[in-house]
Order: sequence, then C-alpha cells, then structure tokens
Amino acid sequence: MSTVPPPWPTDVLIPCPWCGDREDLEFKYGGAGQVAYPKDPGTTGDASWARYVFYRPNTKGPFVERWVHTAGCRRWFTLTRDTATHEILP
Amino acid sequence: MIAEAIRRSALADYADRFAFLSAASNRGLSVREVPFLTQINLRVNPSETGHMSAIARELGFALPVDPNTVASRGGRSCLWLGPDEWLIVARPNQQTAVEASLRSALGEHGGSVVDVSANRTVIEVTGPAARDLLAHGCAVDLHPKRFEPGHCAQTLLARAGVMIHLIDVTPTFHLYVRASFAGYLADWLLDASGSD
Amino acid sequence: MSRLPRGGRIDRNQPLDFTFNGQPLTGCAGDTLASALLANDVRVVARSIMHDRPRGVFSAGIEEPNALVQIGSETMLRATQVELHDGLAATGLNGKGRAIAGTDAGRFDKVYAHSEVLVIGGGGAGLRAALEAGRRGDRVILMDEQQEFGGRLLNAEDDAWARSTVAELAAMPEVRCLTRTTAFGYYDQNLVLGAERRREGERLWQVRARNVVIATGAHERPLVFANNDRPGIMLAGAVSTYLHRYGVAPGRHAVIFTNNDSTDTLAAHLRAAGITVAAVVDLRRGGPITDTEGGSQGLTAVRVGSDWIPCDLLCVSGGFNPTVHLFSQAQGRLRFDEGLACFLPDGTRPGVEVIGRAAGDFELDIKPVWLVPGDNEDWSHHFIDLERDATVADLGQAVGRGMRSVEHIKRYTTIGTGSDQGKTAGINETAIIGTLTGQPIGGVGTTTYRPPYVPVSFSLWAGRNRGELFDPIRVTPIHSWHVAHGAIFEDVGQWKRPWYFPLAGEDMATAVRRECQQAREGVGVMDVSTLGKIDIQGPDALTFLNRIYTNAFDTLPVGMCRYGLMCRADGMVFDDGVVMHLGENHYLATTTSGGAAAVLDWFEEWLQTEWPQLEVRFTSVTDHWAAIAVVGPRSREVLANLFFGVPLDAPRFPFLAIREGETQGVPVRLHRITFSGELAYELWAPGWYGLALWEAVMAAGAPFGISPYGTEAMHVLRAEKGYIIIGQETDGTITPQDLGMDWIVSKKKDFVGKRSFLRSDTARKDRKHLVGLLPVEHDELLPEGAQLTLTAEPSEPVPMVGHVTSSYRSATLGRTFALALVRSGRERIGDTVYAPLPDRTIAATITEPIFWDRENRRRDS
Amino acid sequence: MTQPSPHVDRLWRSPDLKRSYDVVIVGAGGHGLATAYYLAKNHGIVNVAVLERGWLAGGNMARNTTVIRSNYLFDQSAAIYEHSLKLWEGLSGELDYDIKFSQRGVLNLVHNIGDARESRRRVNANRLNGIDAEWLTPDEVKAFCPIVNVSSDLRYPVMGGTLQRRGGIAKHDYVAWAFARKADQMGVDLIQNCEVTGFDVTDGKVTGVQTSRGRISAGKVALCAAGHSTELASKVGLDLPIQSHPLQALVSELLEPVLNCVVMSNAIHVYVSQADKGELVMGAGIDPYNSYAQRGSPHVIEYQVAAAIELFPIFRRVHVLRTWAGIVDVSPDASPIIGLTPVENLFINCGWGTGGFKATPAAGWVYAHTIATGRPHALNAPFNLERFSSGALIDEHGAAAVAH
Repeated sequence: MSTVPPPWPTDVLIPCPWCGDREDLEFKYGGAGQVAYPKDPGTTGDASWARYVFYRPNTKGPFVERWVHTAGCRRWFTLTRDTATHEILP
Repeated sequence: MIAEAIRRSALADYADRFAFLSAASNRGLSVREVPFLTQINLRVNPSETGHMSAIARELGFALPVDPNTVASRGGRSCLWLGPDEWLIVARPNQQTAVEASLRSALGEHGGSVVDVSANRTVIEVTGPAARDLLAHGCAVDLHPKRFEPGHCAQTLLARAGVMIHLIDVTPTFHLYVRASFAGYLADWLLDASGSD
Repeated sequence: MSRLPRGGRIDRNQPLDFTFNGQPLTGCAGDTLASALLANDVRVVARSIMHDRPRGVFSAGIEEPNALVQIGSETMLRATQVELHDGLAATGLNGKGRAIAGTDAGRFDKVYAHSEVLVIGGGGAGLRAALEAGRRGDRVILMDEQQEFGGRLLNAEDDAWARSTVAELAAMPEVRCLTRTTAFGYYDQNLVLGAERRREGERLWQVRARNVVIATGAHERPLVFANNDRPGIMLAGAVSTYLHRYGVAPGRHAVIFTNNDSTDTLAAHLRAAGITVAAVVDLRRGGPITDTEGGSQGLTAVRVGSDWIPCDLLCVSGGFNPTVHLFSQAQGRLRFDEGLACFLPDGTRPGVEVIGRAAGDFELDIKPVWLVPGDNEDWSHHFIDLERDATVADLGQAVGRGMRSVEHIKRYTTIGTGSDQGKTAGINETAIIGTLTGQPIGGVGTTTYRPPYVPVSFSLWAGRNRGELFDPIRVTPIHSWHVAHGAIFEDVGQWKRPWYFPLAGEDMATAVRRECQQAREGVGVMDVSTLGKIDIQGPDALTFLNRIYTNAFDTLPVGMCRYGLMCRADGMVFDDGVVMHLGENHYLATTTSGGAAAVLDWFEEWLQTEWPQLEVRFTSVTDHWAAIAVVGPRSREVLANLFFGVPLDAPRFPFLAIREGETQGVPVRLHRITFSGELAYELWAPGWYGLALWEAVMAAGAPFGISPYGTEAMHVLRAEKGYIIIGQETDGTITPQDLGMDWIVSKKKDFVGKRSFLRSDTARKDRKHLVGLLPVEHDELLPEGAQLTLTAEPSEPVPMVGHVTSSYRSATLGRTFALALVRSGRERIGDTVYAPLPDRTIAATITEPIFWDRENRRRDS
Repeated sequence: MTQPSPHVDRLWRSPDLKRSYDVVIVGAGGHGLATAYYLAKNHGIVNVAVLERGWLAGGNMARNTTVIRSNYLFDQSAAIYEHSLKLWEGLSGELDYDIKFSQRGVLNLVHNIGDARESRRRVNANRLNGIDAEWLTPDEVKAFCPIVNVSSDLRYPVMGGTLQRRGGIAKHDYVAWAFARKADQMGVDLIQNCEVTGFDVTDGKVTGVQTSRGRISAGKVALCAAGHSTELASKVGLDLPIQSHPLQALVSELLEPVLNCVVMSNAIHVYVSQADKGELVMGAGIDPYNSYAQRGSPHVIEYQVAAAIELFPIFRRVHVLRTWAGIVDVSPDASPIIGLTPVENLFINCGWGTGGFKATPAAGWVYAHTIATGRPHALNAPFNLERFSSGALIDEHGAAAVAH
C-alpha cells in the first residue's frame, strides 16, 4: 500500500509554532497579518486611518494571517493558508 | 496555622463523588483533587542566560525549554507554558519562599513572577482507563508513544481550558484547571466516566 | 415463510419477536429488519411520498430508498440497517419522518482518536490494507458500517480468509476495529467523523489520521424502466445478499433484468435456493423489459416484447457506482469511466487513498443503458429517485424549462435530495440529463457530495454537551454560600452571579430595595470575584498602560488605584476597570466580568504584534483572587473588627489607596474603591480563603446588620451615582465623549482609538450623550430599552432621539430614575422627552447623569 | 431512441452573449437577478446582461436559510429591510410565481438580561418605525411555539423573546427563478458559465468587462458578487472593507409539520425553521476564519446542533441530512455597502453578510435606482463607502450577531 505524504504535518488544523499542531478550537483568529499601525496616527488622514481600522486584505488563495493560541501558549503567530483550499502552506 | 484550617479547595464538595467513582470503577480508574499546591507563574526571556542559570541554581534544575515538557526534582516541577513562560509547582504553602527565591534570581527588570497558587486546582486522574476517559474530550494525542511521562500540554478538555501533565506510565495525569471551571470539569469527568 | 431451511449467517435457534405496523412477527438473531420482513413475506413496507404507491425493500444496505421506518422516537431509519432485536416495534413511513418527544434513551458520546492509517470499509480491500498497515506496526483504525467485517465476502461460500484476517487484526494492540461504524464526514486535514451504532445509543468518532484509506466499495444502481418501483423489484446484489447472508428468499418466481455480467451466477443461486427463474433479460443481448404489472402486494409480471412473464421478484442491475462520496468530500475530482460506466476518482488527494471497488478496481462487462423506453411515450412511471418519487418525466420537464445544470435540475425535480441523498438515483439522473440534453455524462457531472454521507442524528452531533454540560458554569469560591442563602442567580457570560438575595416572602423589588438601603445606610457586602484580573509586570508596564487606556497613569503612585477606560481602534468604548499600582514596574488591572478574556487577548495582541519591543508581561490572576466588596457608611467599622493594625481613617487610608492586612492568618489586600459612591472597600484574598473571608466579614458586620447584595442592587447603586456599565450604557457605538467622560481622555498622549475621535461623524456635537432621566410621575418606571421622542403623540415613523439604557426604582431617591443616551443630550438638560410605549407614554425630564452625592462626600468620608 | 418531449414553458432562455449592453450586472444571485428585474420594470432599461460564473443563483442564494424579517434596530436598516418585507408581501403576485412566501412569524429568543434589554430596545424602535414587533414572556413564547423548551433547567433559560409576525420564510430557488423568468421575459440576457476576468477602464470610467467568453462593452457595470466582491473589485483597483467567511447551514430529513415559525437565538447561536417540503433548515454562526472554500469546521455544526436540542428536545432523534457552507461578505458594521464607487459608472452592492436573502427585493430595487439614475436611492444613501472614513457606521452587530 503506497500513501502520498500530506503537505501539512498531519493531525493538525493549526500548527502553533510552539505547542505543535492543535485543533482550531484552541485558537482565536486574528485576520490578515502584516497590517502596520500608522506611524503617526495624529497626522494620518481620515481615509488612510479608515484603511487601517476597517480595510483588510481578503485574498482568495495563499493568505498571510494571524492566529493566537488562546488555549495554549497565548502566543500570536502568522501563517500562510490557502483560503480557497484551506491548505496550510510552508 | 489558622489560615490553613479554614481554607477551602475548589473541589472540596466533590471528594465524596470522586471517591465513589474510584471505588465503583471496575476499569482501574481513580480520580481525586490535589489541592493547595504552590504554583508560581514565571516569565523570563530564555535568551537571558544569566537569568536562566540563576533560576536553575535556585530551583536545583534548569527550566525546560522544549515545548510541552516538564522538569522536576526534589518535589518541585516546572511546566513549560510558552517560549518565555513557565509554571513552577511545589508542595503546598511554599509560595512565599519560591516566589522570593525566583525574584532574587531575576533581580530587577527581569521578567515576572506571579503567585497563582489559587488560580488553578489539580485533578489527578489515574489508572489504566485514564487515557480512554480523557479521549472523550481531549483532541490531543495522548498515545504512550506520543505523550510520555514528563510531557505536558495546555489544551481543551471538553469545554474547559486545562493543562495536562503526565506523571507516570500508569498512566497518572494531573489536570490543572482554573478554579472557576473546576466544578464544570469535575462534573464532566464524572459524566464521562459513565462511558465505556 | 420465505426463510430458507439452511444457509446464511443468521441463528435460526435464536428467534426474535418484533412487530411491524403493529403486526406481530418473528425473525432470527443476525437479521436486519429488512431481512426479517422479507422472511415474513412482508413485501409492502412503505408508501411513496408523492403518489402513494406501494414500495418494498429495494436494497440490502445503506442506499435503501424505500424501506424507511420509525422506531420509537427514532425516525427515518433504514430497515436494511436496523439490526433486529427482541421486542423491536417498527412502523413504515412514507418518506417523511415524525419528530416525537419521547424519552432521551441511549447514551450519545464522543471519542477523539488518532492513527497513522484509517481504513474506511472492511471488505476485502479494506481488510488487506488494514492488515498490511497493522503488520507494519502502524496505529490503525478500521471502520465498517455493517455489524461484521467482510463486505461482499460475507456473501461468499467461503469466508475463511475474512475470518482469519479479522482475527489477526483483532489481536494487534495498535489496531482498533470498529464495526457498525459509518464514516460520514471527511474534513480538512484528514479529520474523519464516524458514527458508531451501539447497544445503547451512538458514539461519534473524531479521527485524525495521517493517511485515510477509502475502501468503501460500490453501490449497485438500478435500471430506469416503466413501473420500476413495485415491491418485489430489487437490486440483484441485494437479492444475492438476502439469499446468502440472511437465508431469505425474497420471492418465488424471479426474473433477472441486467445490462452487465455481475448477474451471471445469480440465476444458479436462485435456483439452488428453490426459486424459479422465469427469464433472464440481458440488455447486452436483447430485452428490454418495457413494463411491469403489480397488485397490492407488488410485482406480478413483467413485459418483454409482447409477452407478460409472471413473477414476484425482479432482480435488477444497471451497473455499479463506486462509493466516492468521502473522496469527493476530500475535494477529490471525479471522472466518468466509459468502460465501467461510472464515475471514478480522478487523481489523488494528499494523505488519501482510494482502493478496491471504490477506485474502480473491478471487472465488468456492461452495456450502458440509461433509459429503457416503455410501450408508449409516457415517462411518468419511469422512476429515477424512488424516495422522492421523481421520474424521467419530471426530469424532462426541468430540461424543457431551460435548465441544463445538474444542480438546477436537482432542485427542480428534488432528485437526490431524499434521505438517501440519491445513492441509487444520482448517476442515473446525470446520465439521463446527458441523454436529454446531448451532453456527455462526464460533462454533466454529479451534484456535490457533502457531509454527512449518511443521515446523522442531532443527538450524536451533540454528544454529552447537554443540560448543565452544554456550556461550562463558572462559579466563585463563595458560590456555595450564595446557594445556601437563597440567592437568585444571573447568568453573566458563563458565570453564575447572585442577582439578589430574597428573604422569606420578599419579591425581587422588595429584596433589591432592602439591599440598596442597607448599603447606603449601613453596610452591605458583595462577591465581586468574577472581575477579570491581569497582573502586569515589567519596566515598560507604564508605557503599555498609557498606550492602551485613554487616560494616563504617569502620576499614579505605588499603593494607589485609578479607574481606566479602553477603546477599540475605532474609538468606541471597549472595556473599563481599575488599575492598581502594586510596586515598581508592577500593576494589576481589573476588567469587567464578561470582558476578562477579551481584554487579556487585547493586551497580548498589541504587545506581541505591535509593540514587541516593550518589556512587559501579563498573567491572568482572575481565579487566584476572591474579591469581596464591603460597602456603606459603616464598612470602616466592619473592617476595624477584622484588621487590627491597619489604620482605616481617611487620612491614612484615603480613597483609592491600597493596604495589606491579615485576618485569622489570611493575608488580605485592601483597596478603598467604590462602585456605589459610598465609603467602600474591596478585600482580596487567594481564592481558597474566599469563603472563610466572606464568613468573617459577615460575622464582623453582624452588629451593623450587614447583608449581602447581588448584581441588581449593584446596578441601582452605581446608576444613582452615574457610573456606567460596559454593554449597558455602551453598545460598541459609544465614545468616551458620548458618555461625558472627556475627563478620562488624555489630550497629551496617543492611545488606541484616539485618532478615530477626529473623524467628522465621531467629532459631531450632536451625537448621543449620556444623560439622566427623571420621570415626571415619580412612580413611573421607564422600561430599559424604551425609545425616546421629543413630542408626546408623534405619528409614525417617529423620529427617535435616544433610548433608556438603565432604569430603576431608587429607595434612596424615593422615586424612579434612569440613564439614557440622547442625541445632543447635554444641550437638552431640563427638557422633557417622551417614551411612547404600547400601552402608555412616559414623560421624563433630562438631567445630569448623576443623582447622588455629587460632591463625593460619602465616597471620601 | 424515444425521449421525453421538451416542455415549452421556459423559465429563461440561453441567449447568445451580445458585444455591448447598457448595463452589465456581475453575479446572477438573487440580488443580481432582482436588480435586472427592477432595472427593466422600474426604469425601462432592458439592454442588460447578468453574467454568472457558474449556474444561476448557485451561490449564497442556493445556500441560505431563507429567513425574512425587518426588525432591525437602526432607522436606516429598518427602513430598507421593511421596504423589502413590503415587496416580499406582493412578490408572488407581481412575479406570477408561487415563491412559497410564508409569514409564519420570526421569534428571537432571549437568554440573559442584557439580551432582554437590547431586544426591548429593538422592539420599541421597530414599533416607532411602523414595523410590527412584540415582546413575549416565556409563557407567551411557549404559547406561540409550543415545542420550545422554556423550562428553567436549561443552561441558559429562555427569558422571553421578540416576535415579528410578518416575518417568515420563502423558497429561495423559486425566488431566484421567478426574478430570472420575469427579467428574461423583459429581454434581459442571463448568461451562465461566464466569468468576469477584468474590467475596461478609461480615464476613471468603466467602459466594459473582460470575460471568459470575451470582451463586452458596457455603459454601466454593477457588481453583485457577495463573498467574491473583493476579488472582483480588486481587478479594477477598488478596495472594499469586506471579509469573506464560511457560513454553514444544514437540513434534516423531511418531517411531518412540527415547527410553526422561525426561531432564532442570538445567545446560543442557532436559528431554525421548517421548510415547505418538511425539512428543518438550520443555520449556525459564521466560521471565524477567511475562506472561499464553501465548507466549514464540524465543530460549528456540533455546537449548533447541541444548542438546537437544548431548545427543542423533540429534535433529539431527527437526523442531519446535509450540511454546506456559503461565502458571506462581512462588513465592519454588519451593514451592507450599496451605491457608487470612485470609478465612474461602476456600482457596488455587497457586505450583506448573513442578511442578504431577506433584502433581495429591496436591494434589487434601490440598486436598480442607483444604477439607472447614477444617484443612490434615499434608502441606500446611508449605506455608502464613505461612512468608514467619516465614522457614520450603522452598527447592526446586535441584530446580526447570529447569522440569519
């Protein structure tokens, strides 16, 4: 019997970089990653402030996103997941 | 002292039910509360070797830096909670001493030391049927090959956050659960023990 | 009786009594309800849903579209899947179930399991795969939906290999063999859910497997011809199963109608069982059967050419559909194989392997015939979906209405939407759509296969998460005292908090009035242990607090507390609490009871993702501390009885100060803070001392008539003082300025959400403001949630200027009062607003949102 | 061989794609089809194509749980949803198609004091806005829907509920087909299996779309793609404050009549009704993570079904027949975005999240008005894109906390 090795470490839903692979129930989702806080909010215009507060990437396909392992080590981390297939990418 | 006489553990009301369950269990399952353990939450940057070795000197052993592992010696254990966070566990009534020694090891500006002894209580689940019992509510793979004595995991058991520490191969598990959730988890364990 | 004298895997020495539609019958151990019914010559088991036609057992398995039964409160069960037991009482259904309250008999639970290999299907292929993996030393789980492993091998004369293989597997410590367990759902990353039928109830298996091996075999499909739905018309493979496994003859005079060679040996087996074979109609050579005839008991004859051939059993085979549902759920693609005339897995999926008949690993000589014409142009009795009573005519109509997509046609005809989810109908539907629209079958495709593969009971999904275990109940260390003293509880998130403590004969209003009076005039005590508590340590603790709270903490000395407010990035109030300065670089922040987890996540998010360079660390200590509020003008005297050597007088223990004390050897942290406006203290001790400390307070307070109070009295007291409650005066759309709390919004520093205050709408002067309301009639209680208008008798739609957020009867004020959010409220102080209610309209005067001790004399006394 | 003869009464043609249209609507879901219908009927604009990547109404329209109600908290929301409900009340007649609209009442259960306060606030607001709304005591809840468990031993006992009697359900497929049929009859081209791959823009003005079946010039282009809106808009450089999440739902097998109304519970995240055919239709909360995969986590179903049998013990032995997920387009304030865009002649309708189905007629109505006149209708004016900069949000999380 031959088996194709899965692209993700098995037994996972979300791979916590510290605790290992755990069910998604243990995590809280943090949405898109790599969203920078405006350098100087005071002088940031309404539109660009609105972009920071309300606009996030909503990519179909490989998507850099944040999770926090709330039921585990409480560390925030980013991972890349394909939002079209749910595959977690290296 | 008086204080010890009047303190009350989170699961004091469950002693009888646990005892009955353990007696009634025909599958070698025993459940009891291990109350009042000294528990100190320690946060320190592991790359600060000075702090790490000072703490090792105070404890008599080094903090475990491998995730999901526990280091123990002389009745003291240290459970890994996160990359810069540990739980020091000792016999009851040592929080003042342990907290002081850790503080002195850290000095000023070095991480954090917090007495959380009353934050969680410990439920001991032991016996050949212990793994099957936990499998009713724990998604972590507790198979002997994957989860050995000296391993620990912060996870969910049913709907409660727990820290699971495997003590020995019996297997004996220590479940650390926050005091306010302890009653729920006890009820869940009593119910789950009704499943074969 | 149609029970054969010998053969089969049933135990003739173990008769089982059961009833069907009230009729007493007898079967054998090892029977399914379906085989027992056939053994008792019960041919009509149900009526069809649309046309009320008689229907009989059609298959021997999970794909059964006809023989649906009700057993007690369990509805829509397949007779072919129900194991017979003594005293079983079943009734036939017409394609619709009956929800019956019934008793909650049976235990439904869940188990998490892990394995290197999960083999789904315990037929020949599955057994071989499990054996190979088991011998390799892998952790293996083998699931099969039937009561014993073997699959089609159980129909064979010689099952020695199956027996020995199962025995070897059972002996392997790392192999778990689960019969009666149907894998019904494949989810991301090799999570497979299985439903195990147990003697008492069911078990949900949640398996994470490194590799999933799908060995689910294939379902035989029928041919579509005129009047192909009569009792006695049965899948050929099912007939063979009833003969060999159950020792039942489903009829006496049989005809075989096939388009493939899988039926080649059936005639011999039928004859061996004493069943005459009147004809074999093989579409590869001739035929077809153009019509059937039947009576109340089902099939009586079939028509071939001009002849009517009498028979009571028609064994039909239209080919085989590999059971690709789980592979499809795993996002595997399918392709139509012309040779085998079926859909097969196309390519692979990581960690998933399909083997055996499910993968098309079988020989079949077949001449695909999807539509067998009748004697006329009437297609309204060519049934495609027996459970839904849907015919070729229905399908033709859908196509005629312009539909081409199989999904549209499914929705229009309901083909494939029955509880069998089209297991026998789906592929015939696809092929006939192709035939009618001139598309290739592969181009038409199948409808999407989704979980669950078989219907799964609500109870199984729910498991033990029922009643008290539905959601955790959180309690404080003092909870048992509250229960013992008759507290009525309020659900606050998962917490149980005392709402009020009625004395004998007291209703809520009376109890709350008494509790308030006690706190205002004497001393009251409240369990506030549910407050969220976060320990904050590190050289950058102050910097962090200044960035996360709207107010600044630079001037907060060690040993003092300060109230703090938090906003989200959008500037809307998020949570509040008290920040306690415990030592150099050491603070402790309290949060609302409901907000504790969210606030800790919020802290960690900002620290870890935005300000990682800050040296500060958070530790949740919510459960470590029991917290007791001692409230009222006499609270100082109560504490004096408890804590010797702690100076309590105002100069030495002023408002917002923190002291350390001890009573009965219990170390207690004393905070002079108030949420009532009275002189008040919060006593904190490690949780396991909570009950003892509470009882000590009650004892020390007895001389002053101390009494406990709950959340309702707390609400009244804080509202009299104009203190807000997050989630009551705020709803995610309210800024600190709206609440009139500009004083807590720092002008100097930046903090989370500050920038949002500059937005045109947020900076508007005519936003809703927090104000007080005094009903013109002192006894009128404004309902919380009442909307406010500027005129007494407006007409719809009525312009609303705000709503009541809090409203109470106040013993202290001797009248009712309320807090409200009112557009431009602060400019309307003194105006009258109206609350139009269904039965009356209440007029109230707008006031400042504070009703008691504006000068804070009592607080600071 | 002989075959069934094609039926004549067509629902829609399969027209050839023209090279040019006055209006191209991207997305043939309920909103797209309704928009096309009202463009033709209210504004006489019939040179319209509705482009659909897959099959007509095969997205959220085919996946939603068909709850219809208008009892929203804020004036702006109440106004547009009430306009929708009034249109629903005449829709079967207007479209000459029985869409199985059944005003059996929508019951929102309340399980804690905070909920009760907010629900009363909503009831009072609804009444003053001329929208029927009632507060029910637990006994009245029991009387209206006898199978609800109102006993105090529930983990979260029912403390009451709000009722909109005019609320109810309709048959989603029939609604889509009815709009499609009328639009088709008035000359609108419904083009299936035609994916929009790009937009033609010249000096800030959209002039056409590129599709899997070639280039089409268009006077105006109206996006109507729910969960796919950000993907589409990004092709023309337009960013939207929208996140796409799975929203799961399930049906039971067919049952004899057992549930006489729509029951929703925000606090324990379940909502359920019994469809015309007899199946229980249930929805759950939104899966927390972004996804376009049209499937969700089984944990959500587990929680939802557990909640359902707490409220309805009679459902214990009912079976889940089928589960699925849609892709919902969630906006920051749980309110839609419907109006103009910075790109001239390009219009946007999205952000309905879980509320899209009930809004179908009104969304079509006001969107058609906006497209035809180039100005928002009074009803959708507040739901503009600018509100996220000005802060004038319409935060309906209270009303939309649970998917429906």
